[in-house]
Amino acid sequence: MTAPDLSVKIGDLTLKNPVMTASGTFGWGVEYAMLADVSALGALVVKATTLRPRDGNKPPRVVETPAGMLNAIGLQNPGVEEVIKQKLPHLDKFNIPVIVNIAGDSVDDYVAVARRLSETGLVQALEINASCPNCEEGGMLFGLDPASLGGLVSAVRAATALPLITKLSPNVTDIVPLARAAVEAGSDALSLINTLVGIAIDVEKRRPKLGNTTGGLSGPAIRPVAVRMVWQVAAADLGVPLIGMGGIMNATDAMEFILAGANAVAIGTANFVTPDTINKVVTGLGDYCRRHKVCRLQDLVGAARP
Amino acid sequence: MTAPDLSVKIGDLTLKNPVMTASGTFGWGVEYAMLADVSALGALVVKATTLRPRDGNKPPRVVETPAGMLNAIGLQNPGVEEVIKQKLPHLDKFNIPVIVNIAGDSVDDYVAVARRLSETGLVQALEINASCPNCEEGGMLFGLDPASLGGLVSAVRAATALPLITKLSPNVTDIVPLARAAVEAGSDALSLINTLVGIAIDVEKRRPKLGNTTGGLSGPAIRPVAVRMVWQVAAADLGVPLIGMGGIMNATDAMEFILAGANAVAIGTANFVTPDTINKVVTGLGDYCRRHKVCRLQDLVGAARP
Amino acid sequence: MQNIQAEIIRNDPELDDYSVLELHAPHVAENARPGQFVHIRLNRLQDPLLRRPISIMLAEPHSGTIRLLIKKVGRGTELLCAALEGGTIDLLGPLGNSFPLPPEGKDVLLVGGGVGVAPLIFFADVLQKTPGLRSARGLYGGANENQLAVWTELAGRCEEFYVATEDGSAGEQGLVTDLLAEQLQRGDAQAVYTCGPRPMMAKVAAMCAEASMPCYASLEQWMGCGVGACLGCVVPGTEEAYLRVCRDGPVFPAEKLDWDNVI
Amino acid sequence: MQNIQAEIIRNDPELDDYSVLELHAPHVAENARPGQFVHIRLNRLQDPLLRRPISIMLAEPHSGTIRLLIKKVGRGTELLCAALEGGTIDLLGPLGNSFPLPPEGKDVLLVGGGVGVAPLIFFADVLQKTPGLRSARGLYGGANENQLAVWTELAGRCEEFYVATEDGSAGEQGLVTDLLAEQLQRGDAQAVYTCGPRPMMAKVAAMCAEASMPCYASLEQWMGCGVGACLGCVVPGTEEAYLRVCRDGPVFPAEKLDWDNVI
Ligand SMILES: Cc1cc2nc3c(=O)[nH]c(=O)nc-3n(C[C@H](O)[C@H](O)[C@H](O)COP(=O)(O)OP(=O)(O)OC[C@H]3O[C@@H](n4cnc5c(N)ncnc54)[C@H](O)[C@@H]3O)c2cc1C
Ligand SMILES: Cc1cc2nc3c(=O)[nH]c(=O)nc-3n(C[C@H](O)[C@H](O)[C@H](O)COP(=O)(O)OP(=O)(O)OC[C@H]3O[C@@H](n4cnc5c(N)ncnc54)[C@H](O)[C@@H]3O)c2cc1C
Ligand SMILES: Cc1cc2nc3c(=O)[nH]c(=O)nc-3n(C[C@H](O)[C@H](O)[C@H](O)COP(=O)(O)O)c2cc1C
Ligand SMILES: Cc1cc2nc3c(=O)[nH]c(=O)nc-3n(C[C@H](O)[C@H](O)[C@H](O)COP(=O)(O)O)c2cc1C
Ligand code: FES
Ligand code: FES
Repeated sequence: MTAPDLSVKIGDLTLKNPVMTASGTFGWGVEYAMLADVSALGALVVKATTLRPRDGNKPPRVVETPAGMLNAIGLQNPGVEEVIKQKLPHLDKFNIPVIVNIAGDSVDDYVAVARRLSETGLVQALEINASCPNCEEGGMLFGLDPASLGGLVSAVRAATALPLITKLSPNVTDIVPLARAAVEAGSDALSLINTLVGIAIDVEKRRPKLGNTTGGLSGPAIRPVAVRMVWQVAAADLGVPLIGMGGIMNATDAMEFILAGANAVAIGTANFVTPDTINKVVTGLGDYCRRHKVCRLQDLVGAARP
Repeated sequence: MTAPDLSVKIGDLTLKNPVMTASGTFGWGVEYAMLADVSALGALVVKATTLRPRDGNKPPRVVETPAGMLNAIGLQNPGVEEVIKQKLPHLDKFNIPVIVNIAGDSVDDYVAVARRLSETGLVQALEINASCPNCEEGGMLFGLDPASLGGLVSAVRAATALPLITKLSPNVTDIVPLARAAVEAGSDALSLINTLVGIAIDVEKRRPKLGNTTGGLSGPAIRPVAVRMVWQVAAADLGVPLIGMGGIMNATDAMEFILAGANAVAIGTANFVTPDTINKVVTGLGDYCRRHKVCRLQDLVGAARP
Repeated sequence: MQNIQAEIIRNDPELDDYSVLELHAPHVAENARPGQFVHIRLNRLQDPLLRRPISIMLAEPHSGTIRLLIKKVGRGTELLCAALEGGTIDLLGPLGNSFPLPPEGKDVLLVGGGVGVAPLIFFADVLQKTPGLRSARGLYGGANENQLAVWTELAGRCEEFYVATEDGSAGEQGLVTDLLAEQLQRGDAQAVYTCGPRPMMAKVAAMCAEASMPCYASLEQWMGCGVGACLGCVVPGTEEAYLRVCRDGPVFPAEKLDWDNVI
Repeated sequence: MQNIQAEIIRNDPELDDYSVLELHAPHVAENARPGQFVHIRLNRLQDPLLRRPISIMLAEPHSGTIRLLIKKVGRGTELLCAALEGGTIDLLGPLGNSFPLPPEGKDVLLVGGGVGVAPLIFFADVLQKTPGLRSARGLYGGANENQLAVWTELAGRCEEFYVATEDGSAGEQGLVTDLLAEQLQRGDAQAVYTCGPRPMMAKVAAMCAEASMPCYASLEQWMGCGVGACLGCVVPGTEEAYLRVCRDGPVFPAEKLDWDNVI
């Protein structure tokens, strides 16, 4: 059997395989260059970038929870200009599409970041982070209400010709209207899910373990919720590719998302546990196709659905 | 030091300690009589009871997930009349308050069940299950919208003089308006959280593992989300006791909820793992008070809050 | 039924994927009946979280020991197969009902497939040891000779013993139900007891119904509590909509199950 | 930096709560510098999920072995202390920066508290073995004699060695910072290297600042990735808002840290 076709299209962009990194969990790729074959990725999704530099939240910023972790990084980043100067120029060595996750406090912020990044030619797609649970203002709110999400996506859409992905928050009663609003406003794809809001308490010190009190829950613990949301959005048949994430530790987990309706997947927390998870997932997806005698992985998208 | 005072009031009902069972995870108590000292509980919360008998969902009904499980029992129960005839009479041997979790497809169903149970004198409080994620109609929907939840609680309130607890769904964008609606409609206490909706997929068979496709995620995996929701509702200061649950495996976990603002706790999935968890939590809460030199556990409620 | 920390006396790997665990668990050894199971916690961590039900393969009240046959099919059974001698295992048991003892009369047929052989070994042992009870004929099937774990344990406890493998690498080439067909034709058995993969048991149940032969099947289902409390482990029934494998079973008279929907 | 499956050669329990693990990890042994750490996966399961950072206590390039000192403080360190000889441990390393080597000149002071002694032992070892470098004076403090794990390992590598315990059960009664005060008064040291509980290090940093003595502190923080990618392990700095313990540290010149907010 010839090598299975793992490729997938996100807007105009063709990825050689559907495996990406989840924003914020793989730095700028370079941190993992000695531990994983970054160039084997379908795309590299890098950390959230904002207009101005951000210090981020006060520590502790991460805490382990059962089969998961809470993080409250708080969008620490050097700001879009430094990102363009210091970070992006190093990424072409991986020879894969680079997707920058963008965040901000206002629509104007997002638009400005999108415009600047688009001008550089160093970025192949943008992912709108409309769902950061760790920022006081902005981000999270956009992600909870279809009208404001639609407004945000439209404005960014007008500011860039790059393929545009909107990343959805799982902290909602019904994710479908948000997904629909993002697509109607011009999103070429949807990423889901971002983290669930959680708190862990140090019972001896009688205070929250995180400096920020709340954090975002990620890792295997949330996988059933993430698969369910992919399933729901896939059922709405919005006509755009879905990028599934949330607790993917291996190719089997990735297949859960694909069979539920995701066209692509992203690896987040797993990078911390097994730094070459990305490579194992790419290989494992190919093996799955071979074992199941499927030529194109995309033919399996949603195959667990009735 | 004298024995710490673990008691807590739920409406007019005084519990000797704040440890209950989570509905649906401890059967009718009798199933665990050989494995745990049921009479050491603050209260026994039994399985959801509906007006008419229910067969429940088709199997498989449970599946393990990382640090958690999905269930889709589907409210299987013999109906309120059989419950009154066959089940409740056996429970007085435990000599502890019995709280029945009630569910239905319509407000009238809930009202009828509440009225029948109240007449028997065998029940010390009712818990409205407005959040069952495993029933096609009814239950879940009430739990997602403040107005319909308020309507449901008011109607049940009018039908019973028993202390009334409303159990909230975590599958919402903001749990506080729901909590407020339940309290304004006459709820004497709030239980939170019920399970998160999730899906697990068998990638070899390419179909959902549960017969019902979706199930409710419980166990340690969801604890950070549950603690966060208790924290949020406690912050709203609604003036009623909160019963916290979601992944409590031991006294330390229970203290997380209490320090976050819960007055009482319920043990669910842990019963399956360690059948005498209820006893270990009661003992452990006493030990914690002694170690921290606190006379009344209720003085620690919300102590992790700023 | 108790929650016990049982010492692991021996862990004997068997064939490729199996292990036989011998545990010191006097309470279980003294009270267990064939068909019952223990519900095992895999470690002290929270992943894997739930217990795993495992049939009692043999119980020796004198030594206070029980034996379990484990087949590696996932993470939990892998952890069990790797359990260290000298360590302990946290288990609940004995749980569930048991195979009804046959009255005096003709022989009984035990039809096992794969790891389903375990409770049948215990049953054959009891039949052999109980004076006045009729003896058993064992029929054991597997994909190939590497799937016939501990077959001598069954063979040694049966008056007659037959094996079928799909590839013919041991015994007859074919299915265990082919062996059953021959036995049913002999017309000299009083009842069939079966445990194994569901399609096999469904076939056995259908053949027995056809032959008006009483049939008892031991079912598997994913479990929560293991003690009848959570209603998680049900299988569809004919009289009742659903029956709990952990409490109403694991052994059911075949006609009480809705085999078309036992998937 | 590599991801390695290191064989556990020895696991020596120490005192009540400690273990010394000896691992075969040639890549780490050859490349490690004092102050660096390895990031350890605790098992193949998903609970506990995250790796744990552990300082390299000693590295022997010839034998390809490293030693780690583990103190049981929670589930992860408990699993490590119970690790079986002959098994393997999955680790990333060596990670982080290291204690800057002192120039020729006066002696250096090593101020360790509790398990923080580990990287100081490695540092003392390098100082002792590197010709031309000045030797070290070790100051080691703990609550009592049961909290002075592997003190001989430090003592044997220092020219002078002093101990303080809060209850006086070993060495001077008092805090290790009392020992430091005496040493600083002697005025014959060129720099201080410290690792231990934060309040201790904050005090050491303050005393050194007062005495205009260069001070290097090795910090702890809860970690995600361990390789600088997640920004999870930061501590507040004076020049930069936040510094990553895993990449910018774990060793920091004391004046780069905002000690008032290093909680
Ligand atoms: C009464 C009884 C007695 C038993 N006796 C024995 C015995 O004596 N020896 C023995 O080896 N086994 C026995 N079993 C079976 C044993 O319990 C299972 O093999 C074991 O629980 C599997 O656990 P695991 O972690 O190894 O596999 P898992 O990893 O849990 O599962 C293995 C496979 O099953 C799938 N799966 C898991 N949960 C579900 C679900 N809810 N629905 C659909 N698919 C699912 C997984 O995806 C995977 O493909 C018995 C079962 C019962 C009910
Ligand atoms: C660079 C470096 C080097 C180290 N070197 C060593 C060494 O050589 N030897 C050694 O024994 N240890 C060393 N440590 C410390 C070691 O990493 C921790 O003790 C270990 O990670 C604890 O894991 P655990 O699972 O045992 O405890 P856990 O159960 O994870 O935690 C123990 C306690 O800390 C609390 N806690 C956990 N996470 C947080 C958080 N995010 N915020 C606040 N409180 C939290 C828990 O509630 C609990 O009370 C080092 C740490 C660092 C950063
Ligand atoms: C440490 C950390 C930092 C993250 N930072 C970002 C971010 O900057 N932007 C974003 O959209 N998502 C961020 N996320 C969310 C992940 O991209 C991903 O959506 C989530 O973690 C679920 O996937 P996982 O369970 O595989 O980690 C972050 C997650 C973690 C754990
Ligand atoms: C098998 C099972 C059955 C349940 N049945 C009910 C029910 O009938 N009514 C209800 O309100 N909650 C039900 N729940 C939810 C629990 O009461 C509890 O809210 C939830 O499991 C979270 O707690 P835990 O993580 O400790 O299990 C059920 C949970 C499980 C696991
Ligand atoms: S497993 Fe809970 S009822 Fe059978
Ligand atoms: S642990 Fe990820 S940056 Fe330090």
